[in-house]
Amino acid sequence: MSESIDLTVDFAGLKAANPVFTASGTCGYCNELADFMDLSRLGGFITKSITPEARRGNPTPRIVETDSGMLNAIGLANVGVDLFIKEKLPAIAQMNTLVFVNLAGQTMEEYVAVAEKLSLRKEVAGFELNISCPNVKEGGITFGTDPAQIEQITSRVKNAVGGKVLMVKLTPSVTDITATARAAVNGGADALSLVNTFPAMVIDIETRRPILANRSGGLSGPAIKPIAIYLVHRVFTEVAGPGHIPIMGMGGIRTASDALEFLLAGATAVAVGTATFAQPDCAIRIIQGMEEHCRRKGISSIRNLIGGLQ
Amino acid sequence: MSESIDLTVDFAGLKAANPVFTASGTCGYCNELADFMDLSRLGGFITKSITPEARRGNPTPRIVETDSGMLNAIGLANVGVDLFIKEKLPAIAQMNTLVFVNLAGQTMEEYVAVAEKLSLRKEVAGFELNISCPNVKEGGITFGTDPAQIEQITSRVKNAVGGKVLMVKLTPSVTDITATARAAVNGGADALSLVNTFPAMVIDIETRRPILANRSGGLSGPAIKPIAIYLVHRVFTEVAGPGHIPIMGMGGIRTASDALEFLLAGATAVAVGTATFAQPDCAIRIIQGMEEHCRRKGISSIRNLIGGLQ
Amino acid sequence: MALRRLFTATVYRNCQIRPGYWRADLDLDSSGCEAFSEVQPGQFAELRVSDISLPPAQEVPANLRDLAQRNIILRRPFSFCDVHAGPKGIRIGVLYCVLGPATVRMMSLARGDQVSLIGPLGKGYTVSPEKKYALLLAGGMGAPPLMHLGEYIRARYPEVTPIAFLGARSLEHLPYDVHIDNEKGAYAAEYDRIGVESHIATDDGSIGFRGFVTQCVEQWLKEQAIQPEEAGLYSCGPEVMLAATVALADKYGIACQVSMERMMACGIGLCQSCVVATKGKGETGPYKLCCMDGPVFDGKDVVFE
Amino acid sequence: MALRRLFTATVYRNCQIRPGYWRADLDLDSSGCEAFSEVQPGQFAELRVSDISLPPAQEVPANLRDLAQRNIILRRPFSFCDVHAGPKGIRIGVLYCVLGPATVRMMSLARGDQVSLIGPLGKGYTVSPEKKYALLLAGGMGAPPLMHLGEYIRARYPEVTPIAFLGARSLEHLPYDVHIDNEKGAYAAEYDRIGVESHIATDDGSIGFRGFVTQCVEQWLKEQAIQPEEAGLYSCGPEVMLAATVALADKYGIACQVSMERMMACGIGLCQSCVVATKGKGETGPYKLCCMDGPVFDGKDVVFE
Ligand SMILES: Cc1cc2nc3c(=O)[nH]c(=O)nc-3n(C[C@H](O)[C@H](O)[C@H](O)COP(=O)(O)OP(=O)(O)OC[C@H]3O[C@@H](n4cnc5c(N)ncnc54)[C@H](O)[C@@H]3O)c2cc1C
Ligand SMILES: Cc1cc2nc3c(=O)[nH]c(=O)nc-3n(C[C@H](O)[C@H](O)[C@H](O)COP(=O)(O)OP(=O)(O)OC[C@H]3O[C@@H](n4cnc5c(N)ncnc54)[C@H](O)[C@@H]3O)c2cc1C
Ligand SMILES: Cc1cc2nc3c(=O)[nH]c(=O)nc-3n(C[C@H](O)[C@H](O)[C@H](O)COP(=O)(O)O)c2cc1C
Ligand SMILES: Cc1cc2nc3c(=O)[nH]c(=O)nc-3n(C[C@H](O)[C@H](O)[C@H](O)COP(=O)(O)O)c2cc1C
Ligand code: FES
Ligand code: FES
Repeated sequence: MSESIDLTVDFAGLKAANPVFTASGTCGYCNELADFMDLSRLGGFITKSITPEARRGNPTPRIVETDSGMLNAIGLANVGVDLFIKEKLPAIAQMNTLVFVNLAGQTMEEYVAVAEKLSLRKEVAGFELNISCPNVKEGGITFGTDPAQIEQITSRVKNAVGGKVLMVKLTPSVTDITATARAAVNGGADALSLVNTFPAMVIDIETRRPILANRSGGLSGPAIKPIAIYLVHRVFTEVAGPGHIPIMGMGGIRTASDALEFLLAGATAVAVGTATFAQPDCAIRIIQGMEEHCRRKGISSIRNLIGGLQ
Repeated sequence: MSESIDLTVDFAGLKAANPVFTASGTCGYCNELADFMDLSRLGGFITKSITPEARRGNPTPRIVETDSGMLNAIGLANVGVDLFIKEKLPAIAQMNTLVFVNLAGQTMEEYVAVAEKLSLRKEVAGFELNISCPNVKEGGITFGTDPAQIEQITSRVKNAVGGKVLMVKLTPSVTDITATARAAVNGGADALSLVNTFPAMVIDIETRRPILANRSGGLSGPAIKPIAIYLVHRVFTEVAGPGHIPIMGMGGIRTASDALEFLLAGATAVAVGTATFAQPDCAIRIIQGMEEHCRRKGISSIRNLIGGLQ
Repeated sequence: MALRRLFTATVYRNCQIRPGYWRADLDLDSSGCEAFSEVQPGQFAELRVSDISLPPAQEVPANLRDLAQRNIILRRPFSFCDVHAGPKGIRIGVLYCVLGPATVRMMSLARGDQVSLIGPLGKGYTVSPEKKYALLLAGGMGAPPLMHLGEYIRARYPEVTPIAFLGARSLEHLPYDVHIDNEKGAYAAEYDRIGVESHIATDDGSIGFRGFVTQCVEQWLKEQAIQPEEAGLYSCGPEVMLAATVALADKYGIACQVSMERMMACGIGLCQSCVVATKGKGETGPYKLCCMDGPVFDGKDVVFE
Repeated sequence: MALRRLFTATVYRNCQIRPGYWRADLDLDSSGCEAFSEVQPGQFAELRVSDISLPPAQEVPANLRDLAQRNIILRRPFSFCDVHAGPKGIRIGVLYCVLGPATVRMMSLARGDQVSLIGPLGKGYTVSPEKKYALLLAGGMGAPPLMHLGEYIRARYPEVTPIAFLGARSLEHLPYDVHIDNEKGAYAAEYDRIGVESHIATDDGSIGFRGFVTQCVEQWLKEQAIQPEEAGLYSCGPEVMLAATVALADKYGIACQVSMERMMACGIGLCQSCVVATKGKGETGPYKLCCMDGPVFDGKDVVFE
């Protein structure tokens, strides 16, 4: 019964204690969740998007709930890389888990600038390249839909990360996600993460205005899970799997069963986003649930499930 | 109080009693819903997809529920155009509402063949060209993502519909929906309908297989509504509005408020799909709710709301 | 097409009958009573359960905790274990097995709660009044409609003797109050109460006949030396069991009706999600709709997958 | 950072106090009691309400029928109208206004139901013990935390006299049991019970002072010839009212704290959804988080939008 299950996974050469990460923008910069979970039990942690300068982000309302989901238009609000290094990295150093810094910017140069400043910091295990944020006019999603630009930005940032792992985050809002995934791989991505949120809108019929001050925002949460699973599976079978590129799967994960669906579809690890808002210790519960599942099904290593869809 | 509200809309030259239609594939061929509503009260009715020959469709399971949504992979099961004419048109003739026949096929010729057979039938007010079904290998979504093919098929079918209204149904799963919308308009579409379902997958973690026999299916229901609203609004502001092409908005509509959101975003009419399964008289309730809304807000004609987003 | 309606029912009672198995009794409103006045055993209704609260975490079976969190929107099909017309109207019994988000929520229904229903739907069993025996074959949760059928036959066809054969993997999967009697052997109290003889079969022999319920029936047919025209088979349960029942019926030349189950999005013929392959000219004939042409089909017509 | 926890509370009572306004009393579990042992008035908790059933259709206010159907996933922030430590633990009161999918569901909470909470969260009011008067300005549903604050001051700061000024559009939007007395004029029984003098203001004059609550306070300040250093303003309500309160405080040079409201996805500093613009070097300074740096801010720091 108490035989231990091996939950570790190899993620682009990094050894994660288990496949469960917290998703960018939904878990703060560092130890915000420490009151609700032991952060060292996470497989890993992905910071909010960091830009070269501090950004105030969009006016409020920045979020609105939808059926089984929510829209956000935070607008990449963050303290900027310098303050991040000064104020947040010390706490990150104490977290004792794999930390990925999510990179954002308005131009290629900005992404590179952030990457360079962090490339030598041992607190940082890797980077997630956010080229798929639907909530900023500049940069963001426009980079993320054009394969040529994806390849170029990936290779430029890859040169700046000083050998650390570079994961490229894809938007689901494209005609053919295998084309964007392939472009990232060609540009030198060590891993892919998908999906980011879907551009979406909620209208207040009383005022006839969009609820969000930014008018539109990105849809996340359980609502999008079945689309995310489909896309992860396509990228795994057509791009990542053959090239042995690990996938960080995300989109609507709330339970261990959800996370296991992503692993079976081809994800090597998963990130929990919106669900953490409703249940701050959600990621830890998922890790426990995965372990129970393996025990019940007689699976000795979680790695046996990756891409295991029949 | 009882002053009458004008709910009529002009849809590509057709006068609809109100803006509420039932969506293709979710309301049968003709009078299946008659036990639950007076069909003549509908703004209009869109039949299941009709193909030249009868199609059995996919094996079961063909549906699976998801958070606030469902996947379907019916596979365009239908009786074929000849049996449709023989067995269903007589009932359609009695329905006393605008009926659109949804056209599907594996090749352009097949779409044209169905359109021609129905082009002279006075029971049929118009056609909806389904080039966005995610559940069949041939035809379906591949036509629906390539602007050049969309323009070509639209113009060929337009020539076959004998002057009846031709509405082209768009898939949401493209990088730029304004490009596909514009292609349909260039091909001669009289109206656009959006959105069809999103390709998606649900995996049974016990058996490690997809739940659907077809492996993947199309996601519909309230889960997708905010994405659909966003896309309708984009198509309205960038393509349809300027060209005065009406939009049939759909995706997750369940209440009058939902329907009004679509009108404000730019839809001239809306179609109710998945919600009818949970509440068979849903469309009629929506019509009532729209009327109440107008009365409460002192709006004399529902047309004043179309595209009214501030 | 018989009368079918969208109406409201009020929960009279909802209780666990054994771990994992529950029974809800619902009082129909006047529109429902009208619609149900001619209900046939084997018909079903679509219940709306999306607005019901989730039971407290500790009451949700551990294996369903994840599934239970799903926000549901579709109705769910259920048949009836009995339909009683009383002076105040019609009360129907729904026996259900807790196995997913909808049935987990149903656990928290309480007296007085209101539930929306659409029904009665589909085609039920057709009783052959000339047959001496109506053999009711239930596998697992196949029980409910056959219980109703047993009672229905007792009430309307005094010449026909219903006999139930109730199968399950093992004792704890039998959704009955099973008794053992020196004379009758193992039997279900629920069937006893409606005056129907019952036989129990478990795959593992944990109670009653050891083996499949079809084997149990076959033994009975032989022992009693039943002639094909004397008996009709009415069955409901997992698809493998139904296929075995049809094979048995073929072998003995006995007429056989099967109640099929499909995932249903609508239950009223709108969505084509619930198709059942039927025999036709070629390999297989057209698909039929489980919700409209079924759920009860003539065993001869169905192609099992 | 003070203690905050994810814990479970049990509903002790939930009832309508007047149309559209409800009050739920919750008994905290031991972990909650520990976390709440030092709660400040103006702090809040995030309630999980997604698993609660929808009340029967006829009980849902007509204007909320459509909204009520939304399947919810996020928690909702609520402050407390009182926090009582008894021998068996801590009981908190939540006063709520029914205006959307979450609060509609809360109507169906019943004694014994369990609710998940995260709290206490954010920064509450800081009482200035040297001021003679604590003037509590509540607009509409701004009532709850100020009621708690009034009681808190009465219990701990005997030198400070809290006086409540309660405003709303009209009588039926006042979430209190309003009484009229020859001597005191219109007052709220809830405040009377905790020994706090209260004044009522309605925009339409349907009861009490006719005009905004800020005008009512201003009149009182003048009548009583209050010196700036004698009073502190503590306010909670719609943003326009808070802005007017800050303007008033500025005019009279009185210290002022305001409790801000924002749509919150997390309540614990994860999502950046709840920002409040604050004054800084330039036009506006950095955004602060309503859930962590607030909800109570110094009136001087906030830039109203
Ligand atoms: C005509 C008819 C009559 C019926 N009569 C009865 C009756 O009298 N009594 C009775 O108990 N039942 C009856 N049923 C079956 C009943 O409808 C189902 O048990 C019910 O719908 C279950 O709903 P649920 O939400 O609880 O579970 P579901 O979600 O439907 O799940 C059921 C099973 O399917 C799997 N599954 C489904 N969706 C997913 C998913 N997204 N991901 C992973 N796994 C999934 C689950 O593992 C689960 O074990 C009848 C069915 C039909 C068609
Ligand atoms: C710190 C803090 C303390 C609070 N304390 C209290 C308290 O003590 N008592 C109290 O009653 N409230 C309090 N609130 C407010 C409370 O959190 C909200 O009233 C509650 O979240 C409402 O939830 P709901 O789902 O019922 O309504 P919501 O969905 O949040 O809707 C509220 C309003 O917003 C509009 N809206 C929101 N989303 C949509 C949408 N998708 N489409 C159209 N319209 C939309 C609706 O029209 C509705 O009128 C507090 C808030 C904060 C931040
Ligand atoms: C409030 C919020 C803020 C987010 N901020 C970021 C961000 O800064 N950078 C980024 O790459 N993704 C961001 N995301 C996207 C998430 O990381 C994730 O890709 C998405 O929400 C899907 O996962 P989920 O459904 O589990 O939330 C944000 C999501 C939310 C809900
Ligand atoms: C079961 C089912 C079958 C459908 N069949 C068709 C079809 O045959 N042709 C078509 O164009 N769209 C079909 N659709 C798509 C719907 O018409 C509609 O575009 C989509 O479901 C989004 O609307 P909804 O969220 O209101 O359901 C089908 C949808 C469902 C759920
Ligand atoms: S369940 Fe929809 S057609 Fe049968
Ligand atoms: S509500 Fe999430 S940071 Fe404040």
